[in-house]
Formats: sequence, C-alpha cells, structure tokens
Amino acid sequence: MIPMKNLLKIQLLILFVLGVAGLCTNVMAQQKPSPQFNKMMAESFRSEGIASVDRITQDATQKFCSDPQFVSTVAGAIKAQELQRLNMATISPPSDGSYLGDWKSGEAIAQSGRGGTWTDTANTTNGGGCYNCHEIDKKEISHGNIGPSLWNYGKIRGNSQEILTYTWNRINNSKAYNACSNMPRFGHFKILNEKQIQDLMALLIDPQSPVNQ
Amino acid sequence: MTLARGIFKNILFLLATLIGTHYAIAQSTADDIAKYREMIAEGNPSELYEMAGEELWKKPGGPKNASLEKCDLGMGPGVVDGAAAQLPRYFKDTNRVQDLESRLMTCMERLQGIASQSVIDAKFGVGPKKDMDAIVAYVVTHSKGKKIKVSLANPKEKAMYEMGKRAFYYEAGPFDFSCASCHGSSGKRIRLQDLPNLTTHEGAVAAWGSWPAYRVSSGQFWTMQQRLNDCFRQQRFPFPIYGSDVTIALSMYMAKNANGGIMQTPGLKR
Amino acid sequence: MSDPMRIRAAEKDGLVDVKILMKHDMESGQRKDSSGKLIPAWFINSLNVKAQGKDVFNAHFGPAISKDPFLNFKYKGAKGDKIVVNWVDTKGDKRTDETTAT
Amino acid sequence: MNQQRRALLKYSAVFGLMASAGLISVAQAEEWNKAAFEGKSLDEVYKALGTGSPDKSSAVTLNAPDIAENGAVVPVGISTTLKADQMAILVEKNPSTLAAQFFIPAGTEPFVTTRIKMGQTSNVYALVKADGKWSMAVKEIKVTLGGCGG
Repeated sequence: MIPMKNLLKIQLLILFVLGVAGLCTNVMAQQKPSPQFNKMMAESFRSEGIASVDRITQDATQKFCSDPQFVSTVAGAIKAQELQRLNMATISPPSDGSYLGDWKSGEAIAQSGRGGTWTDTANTTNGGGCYNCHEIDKKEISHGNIGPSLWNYGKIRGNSQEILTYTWNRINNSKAYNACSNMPRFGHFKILNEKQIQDLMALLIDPQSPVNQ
Repeated sequence: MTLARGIFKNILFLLATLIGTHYAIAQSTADDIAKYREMIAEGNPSELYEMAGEELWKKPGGPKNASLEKCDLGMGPGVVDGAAAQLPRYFKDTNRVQDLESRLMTCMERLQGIASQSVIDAKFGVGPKKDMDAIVAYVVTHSKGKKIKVSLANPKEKAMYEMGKRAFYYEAGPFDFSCASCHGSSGKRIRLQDLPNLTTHEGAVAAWGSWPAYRVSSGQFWTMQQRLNDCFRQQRFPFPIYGSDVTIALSMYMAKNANGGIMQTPGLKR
Repeated sequence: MSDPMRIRAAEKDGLVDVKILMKHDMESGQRKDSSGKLIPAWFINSLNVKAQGKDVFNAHFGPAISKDPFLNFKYKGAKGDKIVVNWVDTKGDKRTDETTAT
Repeated sequence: MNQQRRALLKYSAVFGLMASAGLISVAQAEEWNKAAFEGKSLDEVYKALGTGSPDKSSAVTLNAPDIAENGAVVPVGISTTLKADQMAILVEKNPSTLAAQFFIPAGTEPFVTTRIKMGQTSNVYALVKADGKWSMAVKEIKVTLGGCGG
C-alpha cells in the first residue's frame, strides 16, 4: 500500500503536469447552459411513484460531472478538488462509534440492487447493489467490473483506523475522493442507513468475512 | 533505493499474477455465457410478435377503420423495407424529428384515428402498446441486414443529436447516474451483462443494431422506447414520457454513432 | 384465443429439421402477481406433430417449460411434406397450425 | 395396490372425458403422466415413469450450457446413439422435477431441443428409453443472477 499522504503528493504532481500541458493547449470552459436542452429535459419526464420529476434537478457535483470535457481540463481538476472537499464535509463518523457490523447482513445488502426506482416504494429495503459493479466474495461469479475488485479487501489493507475511516467515507460519499466517481453516495443520499453501512464495512474488513479468507 | 525497487518489482509481479488469474476466470465465465447465448439464438420469439404485427399493419383498424399500409416511415408511404435503419429522422408533416414509435403513433392517429395519447398512457405490453410492440417487431424485421443510416443534414436532426449527446452525460438523481456511468467506457459489465460503450461506433452498433429485442428474462418483446424507459428506471430517474424528445434525442445519438453498422433486429436478449 | 405458432421445416439429406415457436405464457403456478397473489398454473401440456398425416413427434410438458416454448426435432421426410402441429394446454385451449417442408 | 388402481381408474376416466370432448386428439391420447409431472424428486419421477434407476450412459448426450444467464430460459437438448422411443428432461431442484417427456416414433431422430425454466443451480438429467431400458446423462447447470437486481 502506498501511504495516503504520498498519494496526495502524486495527485498534486499529476495536476501540476496537466496544468503545464493544459496552459499551452487546453483553454476550455464549462459547457454553456442550453435553454433548449433544459426545456427538453423538463418536458420529457413525469413523476411516477417515488421517482418524482425533481430528481432531474442537479446538485453542483452532478452538474460538474455532466460535462466530461470540462472535467478533463485543468480548471476542471481544480473544481473537482473543491467539490471533493464539499462532499467530504457531508460525512459524519458512525454515531455509535462502531465501524463494523455483521458481515452476513452485509453480504445480503451487497447482493440486493433494490430501491429508489419508480417500481419500488418508500418502504422498500434498499440494497447496495455492490455486486453490480464489484467482485466481492469470489464465490459469487455474477459480479460486475465497473468498480475495482474488493476480494480480500481487509486481508490486504488490514483494519487500522485509517482504513476504517477511509472505507466508511468512501461508502458514505465516494465523491469526497473522486468528484466524478461512478459510485452512488450511499450515506449522503440516505440510500443505505448507518447500520447497513456498518454491515457492508464488516463484509469488507471483518477477518471472519468470506471476503478475507 | 534498491530495496524499494525490489519491493516495487514484487508488487508488479503480484499484480500481474493477480490480474492474470482473474482474467482467466473471467474469460471462462464469458465463454460459458457466450455458449448460452449461442444456444438461445435460434428460435427468437420476436417472430411471434412480428407475425402479429404484419397482420396489424395490413388489417383495417381504429375508429377510421383503415390499415397502416399508407404510413410513411420516411421512405415514402407504405415503404417498410429498410425504414427502421434510417430512423430517427426529420418529418416535414409533423415538423419534428421522430423515432419509429413516435412516427407510428403519428400514422395510427392520422390514418386510423387512434389518439396518440392513448398509446402514451397505456402500460407497456397491454392495449395499444401491445399492438405497437407487434407493429414495431414487424417493421424492424424488415430492416434486418440493412445498413444503419441516419442523417444530420436537417438542422433539427443535428440539434437532436447534440441534445442526445448532452442527455447521455446528464447525471442526476439519488444514485448520481447518467447513461455514461454504465455505457461510457469499454469492457464494462453489470453482474455478467456486458455493457456496450455507446460512445464508440462498435458499442453503438451492438446496442442500437440489436434493439428492439425479445428479452428472455421478462418473456417480452421490448421496443427501444421500453429499453430506454427501463434504463432510466434503473438510473433512478423520473419516468420518461413515451416518445418524448429525450428518448428520441438519445436514440439519435446512438443511431448516429452506429451509422454504417448492420441492423440485426429484432434481437434476443438475456 | 390463442396466437399462431411459427413453424419452420427445412429438408436436408433426407431429414426434415422442424423448429416450432409457440405463443404461451406457460404459467408455472409459482409466480406471484404484483399484489402478491399466486398466479395459477396454466401451460401447454401436450403437443403432437404430424407429417403427411402420420405422427412424427409427441411431447408432454410440465410447468417448467419456458414462456413462448421452443421445440426442435428432426424426422425422415421430404420437401413438400405437410406438417401439422397441435397443442393443448391445461385449460383445454388448443391451437393447430401447419406448414410445408422446404 | 388397490388405491393405486383406483387412482389410475379415476385418471383414465378424466382422460377419456377429455378425449371424447375433443380436447385432445387420439394421437395425443398417450397419457399425460400426472403422477410423473407432479413428482417432487428424482425418485418420485423415476417411479411414476417406471424407469427403475437409469444407468449413466455415454451414448446419451445432454447439450446444455454450463452457465445460464437467465433461469427463465435454459436451452437443453438431448441426443443419443441408441434407438430411443422416449426421452425426458428432469431438473433435480425444480419444484416439479419432470420438465418434459418426448415420444419418438420410428423414423424420427432421437434428438430434441427445447428450453426450460430453472429456479436455481441444479443437476439436469436427460433420460432416454431404448429397447425397454432407460439410461441417462447428467450435468450441472449454474443459474446466475442477472441484471441490476432492481
């Protein structure tokens, strides 16, 4: 493992290099607002069940990430840092001070992709849908690859406070580390509750979890 | 220094091995899935919808008791062969860019007197949408093997493409998903389903060229409208209105990216 | 009212390759509707195929045959054979369609 | 013994009624084996079909994928080098074990392909009856969870 501080340094270095290159070639601003586009989006959707039309409204992070050309510029990289700080500020540590719950429940949460659609209800128990994108327990061969493999997550990284905090934060609000991460902000948007996140943490980090065998 | 280099080498080696084994496992699973798909490929139940659709196309129906045989899908009244491969396109009579379903709604309304709203309001797979599914199956079967060929010559077509591209990257909702979250890079999967990269020609041909399709998981024939509807559902977006501009814009974006590819419609999907 | 089948029959080297697609929900009796109620079983349970008036294939199905059933078999025959397919389901609905071997 | 005969009588009565009502053609009147199709285990189906315990045979081929992307549609084919007059597909872990039974008249190839539903990963058996004796092939088919599960 490369220590976190070094990672930051490397990131800054990359930023600097990008910056120099960018100054010469890349003068790019955020995409212009398009009234025609906004009109289309406003007229093309309707509310259905729990999925109401206000979901079309974007927050600052979503707006930024909808403009991949700008994201790839220097100005974009600077903006990303600012949004990451903003997202980091939304995270609270576990209220009972405990990071690890029950890995068995965690596995069930990782398997379930339910919740949040117009065919769900407010009472639907949401899943994390983790296997949609990640390999976790190797026994589950039906896993996606949009995110990195989490097999042996705890075995490789251990369970230091640094790892606990990082993992907790990442599940709660992945955009605190990567403004345009593909991972939903499970804590921030209350997709999962604190107990569910503790259970997922256990699936990843508990030495007893099948993930760490 | 040398120690650090040694560790670095070790890590590299470890990584290579890890990736290697993982790749091997993933590959054998992929081969098995490919065999499964090959085995289900013959006998596409879309044919059952197509048969029903041909009848609906030729049979007088609706309040005006007329058939759809004079419907202009862009290549002249009644021309079905290859029509789906050139949609969406701009239609002068409606002054709109239309995809297959929205164009068929125009024909059903004008020729047969079936109100478009009744099609829009119907649930998928029932009533007028059931008829629509069958008619779509019939029309797209007659574009099988044809080259995808949409035009951006008309400014409205060009504008539609640009808005489709913008909509493709539009991130919103409680999951922060855009179309690009799943379909913006190559070699990605959800569970075991390969996700076509719709920003590339290859990926766009794979997707646009194989929908509409019969889905074995639901045992239903899905039009592109329904395919997009379910994408938005899983994206945790609100409900896209049937035949609305965002669905047509995204279709135009995909079709344009797929231009030159071959239509394999109707497809057969998991 | 049942929907028509799609039957394809092609002769090659003295064998007629018959492929049949049937339109049927094949409800297993295990599925629940949106209100959580069990949907009763309802499926095609027998199928008969004749070529030139003579039995060439019989099948009995349980509830585990997929929706919109597919069947493929081969018999010794010739181009121009008249093939008639009959099915009956558990409610007594039935359907007959025919084709000519090519 | 008595009970079995009574059940059989009752069954043929229903069947006769169906036949006379024209619900089934005479050719189809090869009995739909209710007991077999309601069997909940391999043994129950073997018993109802009267197969004894079929031997594994390399002459029987079960053509099916190792992994099914969707349990709702699993392609399964049986072929054999034996002179088969009956074939059957059994799924060990399905609620009803017997999926299909096929009758092969002389002149028809001992070959069939269809598609079955599987609730979960299970052993699938292809049974073939030739010269009055049943033999079989078996294969495990994995059923995976597909889609986003939403």
